[in-house]
Amino acid sequence: MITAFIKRKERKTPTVETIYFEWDSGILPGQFVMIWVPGVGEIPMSISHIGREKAFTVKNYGPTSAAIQALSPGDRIFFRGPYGRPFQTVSGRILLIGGGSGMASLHPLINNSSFGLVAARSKEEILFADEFTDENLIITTDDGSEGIKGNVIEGLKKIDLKKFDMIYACGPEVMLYNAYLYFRKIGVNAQLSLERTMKCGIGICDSCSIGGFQLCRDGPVFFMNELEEMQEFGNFKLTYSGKRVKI
Amino acid sequence: MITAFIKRKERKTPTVETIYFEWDSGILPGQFVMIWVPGVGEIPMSISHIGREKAFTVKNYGPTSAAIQALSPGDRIFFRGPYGRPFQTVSGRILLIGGGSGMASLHPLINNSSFGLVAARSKEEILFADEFTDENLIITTDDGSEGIKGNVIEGLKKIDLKKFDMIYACGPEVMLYNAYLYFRKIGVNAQLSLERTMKCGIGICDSCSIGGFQLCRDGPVFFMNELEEMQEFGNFKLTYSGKRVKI
Amino acid sequence: MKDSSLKTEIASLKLENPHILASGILDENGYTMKKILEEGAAAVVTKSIGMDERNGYQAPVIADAPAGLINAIGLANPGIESFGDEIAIAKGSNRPVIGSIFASTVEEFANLAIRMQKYRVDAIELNLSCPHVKGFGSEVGSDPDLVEQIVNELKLKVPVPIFAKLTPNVTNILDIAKAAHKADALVLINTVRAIRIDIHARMPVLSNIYGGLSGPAIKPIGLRAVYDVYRETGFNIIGVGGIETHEDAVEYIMAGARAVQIGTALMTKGRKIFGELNSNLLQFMEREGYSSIDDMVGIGVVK
Amino acid sequence: MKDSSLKTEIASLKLENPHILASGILDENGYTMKKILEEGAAAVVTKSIGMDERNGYQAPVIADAPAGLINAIGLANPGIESFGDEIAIAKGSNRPVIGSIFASTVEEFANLAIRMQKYRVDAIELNLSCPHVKGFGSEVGSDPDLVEQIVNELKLKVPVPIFAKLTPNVTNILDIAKAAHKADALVLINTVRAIRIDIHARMPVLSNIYGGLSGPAIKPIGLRAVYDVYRETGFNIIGVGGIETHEDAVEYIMAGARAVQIGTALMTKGRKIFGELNSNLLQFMEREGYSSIDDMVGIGVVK
Ligand SMILES: Cc1cc2nc3c(=O)[nH]c(=O)nc-3n(C[C@H](O)[C@H](O)[C@H](O)COP(=O)(O)OP(=O)(O)OC[C@H]3O[C@@H](n4cnc5c(N)ncnc54)[C@H](O)[C@@H]3O)c2cc1C
Ligand SMILES: Cc1cc2nc3c(=O)[nH]c(=O)nc-3n(C[C@H](O)[C@H](O)[C@H](O)COP(=O)(O)OP(=O)(O)OC[C@H]3O[C@@H](n4cnc5c(N)ncnc54)[C@H](O)[C@@H]3O)c2cc1C
Ligand SMILES: Cc1cc2nc3c(=O)[nH]c(=O)nc-3n(C[C@H](O)[C@H](O)[C@H](O)COP(=O)(O)O)c2cc1C
Ligand SMILES: Cc1cc2nc3c(=O)[nH]c(=O)nc-3n(C[C@H](O)[C@H](O)[C@H](O)COP(=O)(O)O)c2cc1C
Ligand code: FES
Ligand code: FES
Repeated sequence: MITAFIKRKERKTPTVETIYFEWDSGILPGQFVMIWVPGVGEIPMSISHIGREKAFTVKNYGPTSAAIQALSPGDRIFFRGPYGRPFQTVSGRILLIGGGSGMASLHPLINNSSFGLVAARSKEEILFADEFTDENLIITTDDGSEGIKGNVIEGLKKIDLKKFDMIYACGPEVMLYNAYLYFRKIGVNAQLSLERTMKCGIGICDSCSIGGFQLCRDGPVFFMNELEEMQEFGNFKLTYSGKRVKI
Repeated sequence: MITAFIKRKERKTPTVETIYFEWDSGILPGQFVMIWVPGVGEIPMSISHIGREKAFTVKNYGPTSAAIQALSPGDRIFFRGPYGRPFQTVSGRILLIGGGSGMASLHPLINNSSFGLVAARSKEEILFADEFTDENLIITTDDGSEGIKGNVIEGLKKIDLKKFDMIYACGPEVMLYNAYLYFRKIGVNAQLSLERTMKCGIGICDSCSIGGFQLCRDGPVFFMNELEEMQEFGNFKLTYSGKRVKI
Repeated sequence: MKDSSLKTEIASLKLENPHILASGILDENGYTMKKILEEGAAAVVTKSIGMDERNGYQAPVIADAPAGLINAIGLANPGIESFGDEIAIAKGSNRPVIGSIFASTVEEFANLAIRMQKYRVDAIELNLSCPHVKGFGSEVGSDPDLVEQIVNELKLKVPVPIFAKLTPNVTNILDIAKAAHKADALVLINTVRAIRIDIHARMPVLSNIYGGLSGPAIKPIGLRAVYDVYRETGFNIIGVGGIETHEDAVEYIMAGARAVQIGTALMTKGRKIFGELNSNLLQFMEREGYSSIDDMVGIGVVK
Repeated sequence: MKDSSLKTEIASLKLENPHILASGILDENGYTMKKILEEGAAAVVTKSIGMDERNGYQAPVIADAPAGLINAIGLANPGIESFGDEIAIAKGSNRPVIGSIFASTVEEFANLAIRMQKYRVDAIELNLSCPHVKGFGSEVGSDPDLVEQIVNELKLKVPVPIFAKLTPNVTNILDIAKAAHKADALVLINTVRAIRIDIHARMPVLSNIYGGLSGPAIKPIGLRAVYDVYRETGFNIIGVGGIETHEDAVEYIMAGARAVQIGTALMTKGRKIFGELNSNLLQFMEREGYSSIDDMVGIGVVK
């Protein structure tokens, strides 16, 4: 288990915080760690800031993420990693599509010229939109409280996808699956970072698997052609017990 | 356990054979391996030839060394190592003093200008003397069948030890102890390679210890000043059971 | 050099090679099992399945260990009712699927076995050895009488081969092996009871405190169990514990195993390990002059 | 940062630091023991000594293992008669020497203890746990009644502290620990029964076939034993098994050990390990705010 101390925290939305810490490790965009809150639980978390100063950006979903947000500067954090196959970076114009806390894993890819499509439930939950220039940003909210009302697809329709050298997306599987179908229709390449239940993070427990691939190890980032052969993508997943359910 | 195949064998004396094998490992003069003959035993053995082709030179003492000599070209040998602190090499004139099979560990140090004092029980048991030039060689035999009759000290008296930049010696402890006392009297530096019962070869079983040092790890090569503080050198040793006996 | 074959047999179960995926590792999802069979595993053992759905323990469920891993997944499983789909998907590969089951009573074991058989598994493995769940596994598996009753009952009730997986966490594994003598094969060994404490968190890492140690660290312990049981009984044995290379597999085979299972090495080597083991083992056999696995079984045992 | 002390106590035995040399490693020759005490070990435990001289097994007596070592030295020892000299030499260091003894009967244990005491050892450690010699060690140590008799008899016969060293090769170490409750401390654990086969020689490496696994590989197993026994009994415990760094030592201490022993790490780190452990442990304690070893004992145990 690696330990580090929290340096500072930044509240990003009513439910999301960025937590900074010092960790001397070479992380690539899209990689994650398993964060342990002793006595509470252990969950996967993308490294949202990969420079000399590292950070993760955590949304308060349930017990473990709440316990992480309850920590203060100076407190110790525990984690293992980095894990996972990172995003493949390209030179040229890139489009980043993030749904909810999915923006966290895309954050290291943001640069001067990157274009952002940021989706959120409502205005308050918009994450990292301020890091894009106004002309390079589209926002969608479910309730229409900011930007386009509707889901990510409504935003995608406003963009000429062909002008990008690579598209990166991260968010809930339903969103990603619909985006995937749209990309396929348009005929563009993309890298999608998925989420599944994770227990081990190192490719042995099978809880994160999708169509025979282990998301924690073969992913979390997958290319379009890989997603093509994953029978379960957007379709089925296993619960914490291993029970097969419809997504 | 490392394995290799015997390439060829050379009979050196009625009791001594050199056994060649291929082993891709950087060995330094004075280092040894633990050779295992499955079903028979495991014993320490110096690497007498440390070039691309490796060899050890083994005297038939008892069951395990006999079993090694019984092997044929093409047979597999088993060993672990290399172990031990090697001889420290110097530029300049060197004197090599070998008693019996002790010449085996000195063999890698022999060069064009090295001087040899080769001691043996009798003429037949003289080892590696032919690798020194005639003017750089003194032989002593216990029975006088060749060279000077007497032990190593008789030979040493014929040599101006001060003209050497380093003296290296290997042989039975009684011989080494007497040589050590003589070197001390004359006031010359030397490196002595000792022998003790060895079981582990890696510094944990204590069977090879001498004055608190583990011969297999701190030695087998020791300098004069190190021998000085070893209360047991030339004096006491422990048997295979660990019983203290006079040497 | 001669032509060698990797084929082996355990009771009536014919295997293309001796390398089987161990229970609990990448075998909860049918698609994963199918992929691993396609990668070259001769068979897969499913995750241990019980009567009812269980979430198992809260993460952390794994902790690192020198040359190994400690796990306390806690027998998470969807329950036998829901597991048929996964077996059906895995069987799409046309290679054997071995159903692992756990229970605390003879009746439940029988019930599970009958249902596994209906799912058309090729053999049933009894988990008598999970070291970290109260009332199951090694608590059952350290009682020779209970082991004997379970095995005997299952041999009466189901026609497919029955494998009994034993725990090393006992004073004398031979007593348990003998109690299971009616099994078609013994699977040796499950994990070794273990703990990991985080000295900064000042508490055990696993939410369950205790876990089972696996990986290379336990290879010498597994070999000892296989060697002992083979020498004394000559039973069919499947060796498991710390196998990462073909040399490890050969060591188990020479100690008496007719096949081996691989678990934790999936972490260090990934799914491609099965292909590597197959080709390296074949090369080894050809170089050393073994024409079949059978030629090697137990030859390292000193009588 | 505050001033921390490495001092610890086991029963009446006062130690400068918690790091003790384990039995059987570099402790047959008095000069070696003296040197190790001078390097910083708080105490040494001697090689296990029996009534009569024993050569032990023919080499090979060690075999490699992942993150560990398998040994079958075979209780080689000069016999109690000849061992006084070594203890006298070791005691020249003015640090405690703990005499380890092995025997197969209560009478022999008592006899050996009385003679050890005459050699002025500071405590006596009972080897109830060597896993590879028939009739001794773990054959004795897995019988709770015999363990109880031996410990009780020795507590009557000798005034120096009695430490009972237990084997992990049992179904339930707690039963044995409870049987040894009159001991001043329990030493947990001895090596784990193991085998190594050489696949080219096609036979076991150790001349005795079986040996005991030690080193980092068994650390999680030793920790489990310490944790269990401490939680259930609160006894004085000396932890041993796979300790190489001060973090390992702290892990054992937080699991309930008041001191630790170091064996196989002498192979990987050499004699200087004791100095390193002392300075690294002190730094750790100061950084983390522990003023004494006592502050850390058992704090990793979840009640
Ligand atoms: C690769 C990856 C990267 C991620 N990156 C981020 C990120 O950067 N930011 C972010 O906010 N989120 C991220 N997530 C999502 C995040 O991991 C989840 O939101 C998190 O697991 C929520 O945990 P929780 O305890 O807060 O809430 P809950 O989901 O309520 O609880 C989850 C906890 O309970 C356990 N659990 C779940 N179901 C059960 C059950 N049935 N029985 C017992 N235990 C159960 C889980 O293992 C976990 O410990 C990422 C996920 C993945 C896979
Ligand atoms: C560093 C080093 C380098 C060496 N290099 C060479 C070399 O290059 N050439 C060479 O010829 N010799 C060398 N030797 C010496 C060689 O190792 C011994 O001659 C060898 O041990 C003899 O073994 P043996 O079995 O042939 O004979 P024996 O001495 O009769 O038998 C020794 C065997 O029996 C065991 N044994 C000994 N006493 C007992 C006992 N009481 N009970 C049970 N078992 C016992 C020993 O462990 C060993 O296995 C070296 C020794 C050392 C320490
Ligand atoms: C994460 C994990 C989960 C396991 N789950 C099970 C299980 O459900 N049933 C079982 O019989 N064994 C289970 N085991 C034990 C393995 O099948 C195997 O016996 C053990 O890990 C030793 O093999 P290895 O060293 O190759 O992993 C599990 C092991 C691991 C590491
Ligand atoms: C070479 C060797 C010899 C040993 N001899 C003894 C012994 O004589 N008596 C004993 O009680 N334990 C003996 N042990 C066990 C150690 O004292 C210790 O319990 C075990 O090795 C675990 O600790 P470690 O991992 O630090 O080595 C021996 C261990 C080794 C490696
Ligand atoms: S989280 Fe266990 S396999 Fe991915
Ligand atoms: S041979 Fe064991 S310590 Fe040197």
